[in-house]
Amino acid sequence: MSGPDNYEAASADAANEIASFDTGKKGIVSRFHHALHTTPALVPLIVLLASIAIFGVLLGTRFFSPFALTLILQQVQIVGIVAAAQSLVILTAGIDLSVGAIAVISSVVMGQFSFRYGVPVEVAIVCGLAFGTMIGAVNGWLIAVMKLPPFIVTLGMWQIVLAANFLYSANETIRSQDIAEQAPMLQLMGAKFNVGGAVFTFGVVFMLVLVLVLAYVLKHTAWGRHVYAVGDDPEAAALSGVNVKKTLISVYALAGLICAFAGWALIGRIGSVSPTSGQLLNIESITAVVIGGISLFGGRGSILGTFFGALIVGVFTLGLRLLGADAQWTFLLIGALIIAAVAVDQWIRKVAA
Amino acid sequence: MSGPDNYEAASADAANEIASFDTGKKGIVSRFHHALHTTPALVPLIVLLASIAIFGVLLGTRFFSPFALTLILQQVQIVGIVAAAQSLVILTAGIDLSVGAIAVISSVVMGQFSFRYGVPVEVAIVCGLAFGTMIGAVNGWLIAVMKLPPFIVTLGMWQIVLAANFLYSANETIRSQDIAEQAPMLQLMGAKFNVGGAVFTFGVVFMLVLVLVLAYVLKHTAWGRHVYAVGDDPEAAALSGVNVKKTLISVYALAGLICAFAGWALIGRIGSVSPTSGQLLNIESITAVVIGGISLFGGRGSILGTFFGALIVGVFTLGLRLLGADAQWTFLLIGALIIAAVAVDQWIRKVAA
Amino acid sequence: MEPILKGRGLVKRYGKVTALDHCDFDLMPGEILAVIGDNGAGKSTLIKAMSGAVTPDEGIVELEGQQVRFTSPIDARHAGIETVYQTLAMSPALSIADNMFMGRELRKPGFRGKVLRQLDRKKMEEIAREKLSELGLMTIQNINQAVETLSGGQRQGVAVARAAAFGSKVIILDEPTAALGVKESRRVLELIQDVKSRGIPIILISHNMPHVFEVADRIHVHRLGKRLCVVDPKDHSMSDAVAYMTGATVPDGAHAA
Amino acid sequence: MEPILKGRGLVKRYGKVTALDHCDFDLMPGEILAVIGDNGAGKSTLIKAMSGAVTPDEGIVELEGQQVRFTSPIDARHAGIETVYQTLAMSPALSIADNMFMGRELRKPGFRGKVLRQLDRKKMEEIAREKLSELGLMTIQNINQAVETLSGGQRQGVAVARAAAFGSKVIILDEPTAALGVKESRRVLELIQDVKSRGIPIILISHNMPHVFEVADRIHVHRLGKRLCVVDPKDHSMSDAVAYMTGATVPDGAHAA
Amino acid sequence: DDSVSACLITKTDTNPFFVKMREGAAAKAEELGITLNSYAGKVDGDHETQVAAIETCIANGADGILLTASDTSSIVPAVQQARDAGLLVIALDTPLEPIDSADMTFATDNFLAGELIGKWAAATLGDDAANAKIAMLDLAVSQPSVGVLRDQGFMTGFGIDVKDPNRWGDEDDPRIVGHDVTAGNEEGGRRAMENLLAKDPMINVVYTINEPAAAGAYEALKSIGRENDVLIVSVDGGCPGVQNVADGVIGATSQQYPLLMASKGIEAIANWAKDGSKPEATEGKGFFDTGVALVTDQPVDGVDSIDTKEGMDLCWG
Ligand SMILES: Nc1ncnc2c1ncn2[C@@H]1O[C@H](COP(=O)(O)OP(=O)(O)OP(=O)(O)O)[C@@H](O)[C@H]1O
Ligand SMILES: Nc1ncnc2c1ncn2[C@@H]1O[C@H](COP(=O)(O)OP(=O)(O)OP(=O)(O)O)[C@@H](O)[C@H]1O
Ligand SMILES: [Mg+2]
Ligand SMILES: [Mg+2]
Repeated sequence: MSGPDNYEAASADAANEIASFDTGKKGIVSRFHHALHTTPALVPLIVLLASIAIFGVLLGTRFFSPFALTLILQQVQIVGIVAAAQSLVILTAGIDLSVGAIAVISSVVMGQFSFRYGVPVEVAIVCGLAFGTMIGAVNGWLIAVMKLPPFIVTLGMWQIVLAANFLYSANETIRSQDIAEQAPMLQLMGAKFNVGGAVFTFGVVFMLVLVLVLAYVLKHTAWGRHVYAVGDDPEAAALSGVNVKKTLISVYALAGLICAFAGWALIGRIGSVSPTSGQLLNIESITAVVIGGISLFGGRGSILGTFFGALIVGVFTLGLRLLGADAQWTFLLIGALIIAAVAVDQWIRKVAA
Repeated sequence: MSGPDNYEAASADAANEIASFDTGKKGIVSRFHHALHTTPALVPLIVLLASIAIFGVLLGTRFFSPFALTLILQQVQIVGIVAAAQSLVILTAGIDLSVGAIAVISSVVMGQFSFRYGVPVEVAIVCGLAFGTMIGAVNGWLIAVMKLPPFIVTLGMWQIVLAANFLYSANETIRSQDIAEQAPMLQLMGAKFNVGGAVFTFGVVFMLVLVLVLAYVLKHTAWGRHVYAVGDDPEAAALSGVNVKKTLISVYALAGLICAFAGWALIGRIGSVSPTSGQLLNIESITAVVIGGISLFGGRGSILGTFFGALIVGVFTLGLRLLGADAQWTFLLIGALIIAAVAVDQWIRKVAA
Repeated sequence: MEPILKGRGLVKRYGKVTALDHCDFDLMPGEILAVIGDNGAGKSTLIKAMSGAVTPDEGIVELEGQQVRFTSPIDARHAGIETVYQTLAMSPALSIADNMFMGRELRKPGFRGKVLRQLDRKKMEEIAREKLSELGLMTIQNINQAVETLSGGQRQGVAVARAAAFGSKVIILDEPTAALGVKESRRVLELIQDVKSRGIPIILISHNMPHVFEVADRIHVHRLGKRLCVVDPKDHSMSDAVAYMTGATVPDGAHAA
Repeated sequence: MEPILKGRGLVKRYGKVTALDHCDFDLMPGEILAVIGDNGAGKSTLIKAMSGAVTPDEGIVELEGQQVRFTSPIDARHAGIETVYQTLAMSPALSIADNMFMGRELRKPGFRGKVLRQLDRKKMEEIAREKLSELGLMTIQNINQAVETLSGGQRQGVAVARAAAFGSKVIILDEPTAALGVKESRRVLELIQDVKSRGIPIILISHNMPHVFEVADRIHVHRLGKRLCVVDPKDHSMSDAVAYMTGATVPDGAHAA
Repeated sequence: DDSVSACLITKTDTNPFFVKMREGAAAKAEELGITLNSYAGKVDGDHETQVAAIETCIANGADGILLTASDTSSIVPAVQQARDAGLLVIALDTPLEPIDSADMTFATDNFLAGELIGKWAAATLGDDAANAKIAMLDLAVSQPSVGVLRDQGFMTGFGIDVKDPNRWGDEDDPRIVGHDVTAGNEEGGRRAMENLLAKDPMINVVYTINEPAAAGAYEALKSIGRENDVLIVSVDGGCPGVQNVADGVIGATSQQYPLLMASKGIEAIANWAKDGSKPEATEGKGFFDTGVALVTDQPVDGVDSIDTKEGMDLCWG
């Protein structure tokens, strides 16, 4: 009975222009700002390059040798792989404290299946990978379906898995020499090759490939977008059609699988299968993730950032040791530098905003 | 020129009733539901009482003796005090990984000031408390003013403080016998008194009083409301007139002070001043907080819940030890029980919703 | 004619608060049904119960005569019900295009899409831009902006564009023009007419009486958690509707159900 | 007469997006100034710049002839400027009363208030209840409900009640009636008149032209990040205003500033 | 009741050394019909858990406690509380401070263990010892006493001035390239070795806190092809460690006997429960020395040693 108030009709020939502002200072600076906004991993990359440059100046060729630089890659490979898994979890606003335990028990399963039960080594490796995935899936199920907080679930799982690891392995190490003789494939990730003086291992290559693949998946597939959406606002994601449960379970299961690969890489790195390794991997991986700029509240950040974050810690650690800081002072300085790295990161973002 | 559309006038004699629903099942059940909604600490309390009952049945008087029950209080006192500090921080959506380190360095400062510099013991204690507060304030400043993520700031601070602690104390323990002779006040918190067969220490009393005072402050003062508001949505809090920076700095500084008290209580509990104690306090306090039902995303939960959370862990630990579970099995079971406690909590809330 | 979407005896309690109190609901095929009522009357809760976002404590929901039990909005979407929630349901950190295609992303054709499962960003952005232009939201300067950087009205426009683009059986709009400007509101009303002309029925919750009376075929008046009455905008004035919904007048034959 | 609140040459950029582009602004003592404009025109950004919620990149703000530089909304509040933001700025988990008194809590009298610093919950709840009743928001069943459990409109009502209760020099309302029902909107308009009669000037952002023309003394038309013109509702029709703000017509004498 | 019960409290339950100690105690306890409850800290240095464990043993009415203390002086009041409650407390492996806080100590001399490998390394290098380049792979930055004793013992044996014998890291002998911490596992061993190699690639002597750390250090050396011209010494005498000595990974290791400590301890508690008698100390020492032996296949003059075959017979896991 009542039509629209006719004043609304006045909007019919509305103009369609949008505010085009005289952006003033164009050129490099503005383009750099834009890059910072669209590529969040750029900031940790800058911090990384700066720290390499500083240590390079301070230490000269002792630091800038192919040996030292590839050494950093080898030292961060395990943390780097685990931090990739941690990134996925933290992007969903979760946290995984059980990453280190999963990596270690997977390596123990690989080793014990080969040596205790005489399973062919390929099968043993697959069993280890499957086992890690399974633990991750259980985490995911408890979090997504039972709606328990990730911190508690993975804290409990950490203790359970670690204790199970010690009970199952009876704390026994499988020696490097025995592995090299009977099941060399377990050490595959430690195999070396040379590229123009620099030494790489398969483990390092695996880490690099993993990071690139995950970066692709997160950016260019629907699953990746869902991971961000779930971390950003799980309720909104559910209302807008994301299967939040499935996404969460798949993220934790995949994290478990990646950790199991880290366990395999661990065998390659230390030669032996040792149930006592990897105890600090959870805190180290979270550190790398946060230095890399991923928000602990989920939904923001990129996996490349995590990779740079892991490298930043690696560069600091080796650089300080080379500068002659003793163990306790190194420990102290790394603490300070972690804060400084994030402060610089924040500062760059602010200046660029 | 144009008045209001007259249809709006029809709302002038609007009725003012509100939906009054026939609530159906009244009485105990509904009143219990209501209590659960208004008192979030009730759920961990139920879990606590249930676990005491179970261990009581399994262990009989070995568990239900005044000695054993007050032993639990003594065993959780340090974690309980530190968890109270952690609760404040987590309510602001932060996290403090440096709590244990602050407690230990404060106790070392108290001890070294008395013994190395011959400062009167009362002054030394005040210095220790001030030192803890200062570290907390630095944390708060970095987080509130420099806008760095709490996880990273306190992770870095943890390493810095712990290393400084080892360097400053030269890893030396001040022996209990010496303290009892020369500065007995350092052990004050360990002083025991008897109430009808049950043994209490000043440290335990301090913990109880602290929890009650903080519960009052959080609920009944403006500052307490601001802590919740900042944790809930810092931007909204700022827009609606809360001084977010001041609130955050005061929270971290207060947390530092409470941790310093925990350091004093630590001297009372172990008798000596030992720079290597308290290494697991950060993870243990966070566990207590989360089992107690405070959300890691801030703004929700109560400090009484934290206290019950700490007691739940204490009951499980003592109960399992008394049952004779060996160390790895105890860890494994505690891991499982942490998950189970939170699952029960979640289930009660769901049934009650 | 049978209702396409029907609710009977729906009840939803939140602790002591009663949001739905044995509420009935009918949406006929091809119609625009407006739902009006005071703040807090339970309108949003009603449509959430119909679209799977909350599970009612009691009562049944029927779609095309079949009883359905949606346990999540995804179920409802698969059944062809598309909803714009009052809270908008967007991921703030993601871009406009990402949000529009959330849960139904387009993949590149061929190997890259099938095997590498690569998203077709260009196509999604194109479609998003097109849908927003239809709504006159070209004041959005950059289609890759994160949703959190949009103004209140721009956000709402994106949500409406999403629902209109994908709804196949029922489209539910909870206060779609609340934050919109005059021009944008008009475009949404046009869009609603447009969707209706495609034969898709629409549920429209709104506090804007002129808009409601302009587009609605029937008006469901909601009060204190239940349907008070259904009025025909051709037989009743805006004043009547406002009087009913605020409780100033009791409609004839309103059974105090 | 000197403006009580004045902005000159305000600029705010968000990366590539320009929200304010050398914008001017004047609020006269005792008046109701409406700000209208398209979605995304920069209205919210303008009032945020005036109330300390964002710091403009360029330009100056003057309050009562004195240049001020608010670095936070608290500064503005201390200067007597009270704002209802479009996002409402409430702590979802806290109660209605807690939110209304956030940052200016009442303490109990005597020892309990001075020494124990105990809050006077009863009094705060009473006042909150009273203010909400004035707005006709008695459909809120429980004053201790967490804000997150309120319906969209109820939340907005609480925010408006808060600003009206505490503003002393300037009250800024960013789309205060967007989610409100007919009855509640009317109460807000009455409240605005009421506040004005107390001599306090008001800035009202709204897309509802009838409301704007009902209450405003002057209308600031905002377009593409700047003030296009200021019109007098007595000299211009709603159609004129809509045409100006959407860019359909260019107002006479509008300097393309 | 008249059944005898005992407690075993170890530093951690992750180090094979303590696992074997527990197995030894369990076997002996079963043989003597004693109930054994065992407890352990979560990590090295977890003192609080040990105190709680002692309290639990008192509450449980145990007859005696076997204890490897994490914090040797802080634990004393708790030990005193147990002794006051009538329990026999025996320190295993690590003496308390003061040593007579416990009723008896069954231990290896960790300083002596370090000294043996130090002497062996110096003798093996002969004249080159004067310009050796030594990497020290220690346990943790908190400098727990076992780590300090072994480290300082090694230096003393090698002929280096240790300065303050209560802490490592304060020496100024240029032969020490540096200290790094390993957490006593392979991973830490490898990382620490790499760090020190980056500092000075010409390192030719490596002291390690234990055999897993030695295995890790070996991997680091192998990766740059220097595994054959570096001397690695270690302490512990676990079976994989002795096997590594036989395989040439480790040059020499000092072997300890945790099983012996544990079974002696259980016997002592059994006797205490039976007739209240306490065990006697080894002559001339404040504690019952369970012995230490140098295991190597390259014996040197002036240092007693056993070969790996004998070492394998005596090894503990
Ligand atoms: N999650 C919740 N928890 C508790 N109470 C709730 C919850 N959601 C809604 N309510 C209550 O249910 C009632 C109905 O809310 P609803 O959002 O359906 O109202 P509405 O009719 O959509 O109002 P509006 O027009 O303001 O959007 C309100 O009183 C509200 O406080
Ligand atoms: N934090 C931010 N980051 C980036 N861009 C922003 C941000 N806030 C606002 N903008 C942009 O600034 C422009 C003006 O936004 P503003 O919220 O001021 O509009 P408005 O006039 O209030 O619109 P509405 O009527 O829809 O509320 C919009 O294009 C918006 O996308
Ligand atoms: Mg609603
Ligand atoms: Mg706005």
